[in-house]
Amino acid sequence: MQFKAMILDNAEVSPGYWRMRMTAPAEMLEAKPGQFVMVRVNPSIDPLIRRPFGVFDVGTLQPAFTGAAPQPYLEILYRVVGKGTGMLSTLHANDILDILGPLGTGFENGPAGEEKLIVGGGVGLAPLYLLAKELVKDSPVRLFAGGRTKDDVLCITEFERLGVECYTATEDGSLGECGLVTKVLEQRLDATGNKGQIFACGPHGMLKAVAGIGAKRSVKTQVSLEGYMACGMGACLGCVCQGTEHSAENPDYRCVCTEGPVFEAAELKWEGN
Amino acid sequence: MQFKAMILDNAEVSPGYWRMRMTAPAEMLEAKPGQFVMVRVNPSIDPLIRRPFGVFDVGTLQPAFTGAAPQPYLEILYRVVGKGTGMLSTLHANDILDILGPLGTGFENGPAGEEKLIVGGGVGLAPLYLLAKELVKDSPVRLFAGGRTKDDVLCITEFERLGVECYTATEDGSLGECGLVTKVLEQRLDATGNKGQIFACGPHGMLKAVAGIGAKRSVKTQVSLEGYMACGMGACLGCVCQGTEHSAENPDYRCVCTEGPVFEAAELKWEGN
Amino acid sequence: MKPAMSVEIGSLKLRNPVMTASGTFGYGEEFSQYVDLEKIGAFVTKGLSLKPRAGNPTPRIVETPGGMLNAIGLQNVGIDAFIQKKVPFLRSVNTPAIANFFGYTPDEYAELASRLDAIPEVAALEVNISCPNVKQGGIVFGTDPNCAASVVAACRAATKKTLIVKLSPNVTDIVEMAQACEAAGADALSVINTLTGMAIDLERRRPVLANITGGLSGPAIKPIALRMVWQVAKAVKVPVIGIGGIMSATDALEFMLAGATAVQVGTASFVNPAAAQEIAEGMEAWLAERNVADIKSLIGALEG
Amino acid sequence: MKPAMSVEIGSLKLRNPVMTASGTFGYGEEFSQYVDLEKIGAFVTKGLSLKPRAGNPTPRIVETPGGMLNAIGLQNVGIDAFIQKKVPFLRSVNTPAIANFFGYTPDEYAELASRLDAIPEVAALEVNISCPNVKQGGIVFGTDPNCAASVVAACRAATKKTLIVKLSPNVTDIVEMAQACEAAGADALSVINTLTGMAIDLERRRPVLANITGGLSGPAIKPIALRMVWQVAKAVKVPVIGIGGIMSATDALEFMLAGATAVQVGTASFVNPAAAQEIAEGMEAWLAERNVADIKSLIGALEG
Ligand SMILES: Cc1cc2nc3c(=O)[nH]c(=O)nc-3n(C[C@H](O)[C@H](O)[C@H](O)COP(=O)(O)OP(=O)(O)OC[C@H]3O[C@@H](n4cnc5c(N)ncnc54)[C@H](O)[C@@H]3O)c2cc1C
Ligand SMILES: Cc1cc2nc3c(=O)[nH]c(=O)nc-3n(C[C@H](O)[C@H](O)[C@H](O)COP(=O)(O)OP(=O)(O)OC[C@H]3O[C@@H](n4cnc5c(N)ncnc54)[C@H](O)[C@@H]3O)c2cc1C
Ligand SMILES: Cc1cc2nc3c(=O)[nH]c(=O)nc-3n(C[C@H](O)[C@H](O)[C@H](O)COP(=O)(O)O)c2cc1C
Ligand SMILES: Cc1cc2nc3c(=O)[nH]c(=O)nc-3n(C[C@H](O)[C@H](O)[C@H](O)COP(=O)(O)O)c2cc1C
Ligand code: FES
Ligand code: FES
Repeated sequence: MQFKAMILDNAEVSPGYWRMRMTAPAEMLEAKPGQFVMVRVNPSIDPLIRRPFGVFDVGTLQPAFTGAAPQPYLEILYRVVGKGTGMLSTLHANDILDILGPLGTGFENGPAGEEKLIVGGGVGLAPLYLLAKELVKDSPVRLFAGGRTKDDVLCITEFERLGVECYTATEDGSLGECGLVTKVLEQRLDATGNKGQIFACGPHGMLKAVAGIGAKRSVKTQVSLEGYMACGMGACLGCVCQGTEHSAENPDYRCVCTEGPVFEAAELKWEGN
Repeated sequence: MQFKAMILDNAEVSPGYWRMRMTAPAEMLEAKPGQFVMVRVNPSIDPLIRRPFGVFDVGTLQPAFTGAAPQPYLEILYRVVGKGTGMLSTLHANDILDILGPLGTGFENGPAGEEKLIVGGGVGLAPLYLLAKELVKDSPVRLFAGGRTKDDVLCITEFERLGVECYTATEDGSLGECGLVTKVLEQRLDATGNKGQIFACGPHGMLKAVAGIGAKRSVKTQVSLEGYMACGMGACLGCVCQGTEHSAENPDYRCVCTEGPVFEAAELKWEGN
Repeated sequence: MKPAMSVEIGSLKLRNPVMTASGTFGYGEEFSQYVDLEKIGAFVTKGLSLKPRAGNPTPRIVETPGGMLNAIGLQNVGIDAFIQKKVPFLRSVNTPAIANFFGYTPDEYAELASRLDAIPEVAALEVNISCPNVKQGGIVFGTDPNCAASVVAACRAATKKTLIVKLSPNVTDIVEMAQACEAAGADALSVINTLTGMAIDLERRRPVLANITGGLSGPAIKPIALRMVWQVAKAVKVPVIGIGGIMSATDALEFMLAGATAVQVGTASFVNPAAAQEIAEGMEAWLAERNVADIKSLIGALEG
Repeated sequence: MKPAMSVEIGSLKLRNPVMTASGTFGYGEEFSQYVDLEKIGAFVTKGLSLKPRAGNPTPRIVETPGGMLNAIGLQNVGIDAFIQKKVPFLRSVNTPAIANFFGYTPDEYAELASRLDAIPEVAALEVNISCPNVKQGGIVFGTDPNCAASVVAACRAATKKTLIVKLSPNVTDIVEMAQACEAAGADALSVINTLTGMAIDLERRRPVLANITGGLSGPAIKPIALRMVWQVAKAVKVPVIGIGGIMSATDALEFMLAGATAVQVGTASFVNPAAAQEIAEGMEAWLAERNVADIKSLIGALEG
């Protein structure tokens, strides 16, 4: 779906991290956790290519006391890293964006009742909030959120409000455990005897470590990957990653934008990607 | 001079025409009527090249009742014709622009007491307001303002407030005389026996007609030209126009940006330009 | 009055001059949610080879000022999977599909041309000659007139369908290339493919693309493409298809004035998946507003 | 620690690698109000010919996506007026001035080279070979290796000063051109001049530029320039000067990684007249932050 969204709110939630709420058609409410949108930052040619962002949240505004109709909305959580995200952060309420989405294949929820371990690094938390919202409906959910410093650990209160038990770790020890979040994840898996399944999103190094933990402990692990995307719909073949069986002779490239961004970690080749 | 200007106000004064006030260094107050500024519309590469605009007005804000320091300002009057001017019209107070100027050679005032005939077509009025402000100090000033319709005849009230006697003409007769403003100019010259001198800015066809009137009646005529400019400082040689003596063998190109934009009409070749 | 929008490329009749460019529109199906495929003139499928090809490692794409570089490395499913998995969709759409293809020897080119000739759903063939000739030590077919002519002649002998040759802009003299391809039997020329470029990641001190260099496309290249279309259209009799940085109806019409009979929209489909359709509609509206009865009257109508 | 910023081009020592490009910085004086000329490595003056030249009719300039086309037509004051009117300013500035020049026959090139050789204020010569050879029916010197070599050899014989040859990007094989110029005696190569492009005014059905085609410059061409610098720097021993779309210190450093010993800033000076100085300062700051002791260590330091 392609639509024009009107920005409702755009605020810095932690230094360098912004949360933007915008209007969306009602179809957007069907977005699956892990799906993403491609945002055209402005109508000029700079930046030219759309920028992909996970769906952080969707919902419907119920205007109180006014006769106005309910307004479905979409939220993204983004980190300012370059030109496009920099420009996004200068936009105001009432500005208009052109959006494609929801795109891609999201997370599979897994069986009800089973423990769900969500692992997020930095802005990798973005697509995990909508996931947690889904999972808490029928399962106990634990969040393992990591970052370099406390400024990189986002929206924990929101997760807690869902009833998610939150664990945090920072590399500089400014919040939660000092070190990598994967350590905290392993402690939990040790404690439960490798129960449940893992859902992860974050920097590539973290995903690789999580994939390794999942493989070693035979815990089903889904990861949400990034890739440099031009189209978001399987046409440009820019975003591909390598499946387990990939070799030069037997190519097994997967489109991150359509087959992913969420993959079973076990399907992917972790050296090449 | 290169400086950052903060927009103070940006308002549509007639359909398609905008007036923008912005902060400026005190040196800007020395701008001569007819000089211009080069505006970088935004820091992106779209648009890439600066856009030239005449200095419409300069002045100093005297904040009332506050302790704030007086703030020199610059005003431009612009018509939305394409990408750059379109983007300018979307800017708000507090947005920042990068400005070069004042640039170029402005009008020569001419002797005190002599009648000054100012001729402006459409947005060509822009650099003539500051000129009128100067000229009214020691001379009787008449303005001949033309446009296609009444929407193209701008800021007449402002000129009247200076004490300028204003004549208007529109091609569709929606304001003032029906027809070309040059007709009204000629009527005045007939009436005075070709007294005074002419200052003109507007579309090329109008300037050519005015130059012809000045030449035929031996009335000194200064015109402010446009040219497609990249640098505004005599370096790119993009903006040139042809002097009277120009020929392929004896090139006589003049830089509109440094030798102009104001030229004596008699110095220029009117067929080639 | 509704302007006449149809144009002909060889024996192919298009309802309007707007096609989508190879490699930027998948096999058509990917965009069917965003574009009414029956509102565009034709679509060109991703470049095909005899065997499936893995393509290059990632990163394969990077944005550059006003454009993008791609080094996909011609990843594609190969002709067999194309027939099995992609052709059925082509059958379902009432718009000509043009198959873009490439090889590493003239024989490979000819074999592909003859296999594509046999597929009724393929309306025309577009030969991509911007590939290295493995027999001649890697010289790119599309940069040497003799080399290019040999490929075109081989394909010509293998197909009766409209044969479009897509020229590389990375040459000193595009007119010489165009004339060599015309003489060798091309029914039309697509001008241009991407310009070779490079991007560097300063902090990592590495090329951004795993392949080091890639092909530059997008609005940045439009002035170069327009110049080449103008040069080629003046020098050949066959129709020229204008490609390069077309983002709007205005851009497309400019290419037609420069001499193009049709255009292809590439990178623009990434920026706006509905671009091709919107451009076709915009062109029609432009003509209608100006009472131009037939778009053909614009072809090469640039005044000097 | 202040990083060492100086580099050498032939016998010319520059305080830093940032020069301004010919045709975009006048004769230096025009920009002296905006740039501290003594903060940049060198400046290159507008292309000179033996006689003054009128240049092309207007319009001569048009903006394109991420770039601009110019068809100034090499308007310049000619060598005599240059000596009389422009050289005195060069004397007053403690920064090397490089004279860019062109001719229509190898003899004209040689005559200019010898006249410029005699001017002490001219620190080095930059030959623009992107001009048509009137003797050989208009073929552009810079697109034929033999033609280019003959020009370079003629200039080499006429000057002992550092001789820089500025290459045209409008060629199939820039390496072949670079090697021909190196063999003919060039001390350094400037890569690249503008790419030939065109813009059309749809409503008027005319080319925008009076000259029809013009030279494309600005950020749009950066990926092509970077690729060519990288190719040339690997293939020659003389220093390469990187040019094309450099807008920032990051851009300039990327060109150095690709193999450039110095860079030239062109179109950026129109967008921001202080660009060259800000780029030089930005490069130094970048090195200082990363504790890189000598900028020379970046030259060609791209990792594979
Ligand atoms: C499926 C998907 C979902 C994503 N979700 C989020 C999200 O929810 N929140 C968020 O903050 N970020 C998310 N990202 C990353 C985000 O798309 C990039 O940070 C953004 O595109 C950078 O744009 P820029 O113009 O600011 O950076 P640029 O100036 O273009 O580049 C700055 C840096 O970002 C990298 N980058 C640029 N574009 C991409 C891209 N398309 N993919 C990966 N890296 C890129 C560049 O390589 C460079 O190192 C997601 C990426 C993908 C592929
Ligand atoms: C010395 C000078 C003073 C000027 N003063 C004013 C003024 O006070 N108010 C005002 O509204 N306009 C003024 N102009 C014209 C103004 O610069 C152009 O209208 C503006 O640059 C158009 O920018 P754009 O991006 O909106 O248009 P574009 O999208 O770039 O082009 C739209 C149209 O405008 C024309 N145009 C674009 N740039 C220029 C240019 N540099 N010079 C002339 N035509 C151009 C194009 O050829 C095209 O037809 C002045 C021009 C000059 C040279
Ligand atoms: C991601 C990508 C993949 C491409 N793949 C092909 C291809 O397989 N075959 C081909 O002939 N051209 C290919 N091209 C070139 C385009 O068809 C087109 O010629 C070029 O992009 C210029 O047009 P544009 O500026 O509108 O994108 C590709 C371009 C892009 C951006
Ligand atoms: C207006 C203009 C005039 C130019 N004149 C000359 C010239 O006289 N001689 C020359 O060798 N190059 C000339 N050039 C080319 C530039 O020196 C430079 O090679 C080119 O613009 C690419 O760099 P850029 O992208 O940084 O502008 C000119 C460029 C422009 C934009
Ligand atoms: S982003 Fe284009 S194929 Fe995935
Ligand atoms: S605008 Fe560059 S010389 Fe006048």
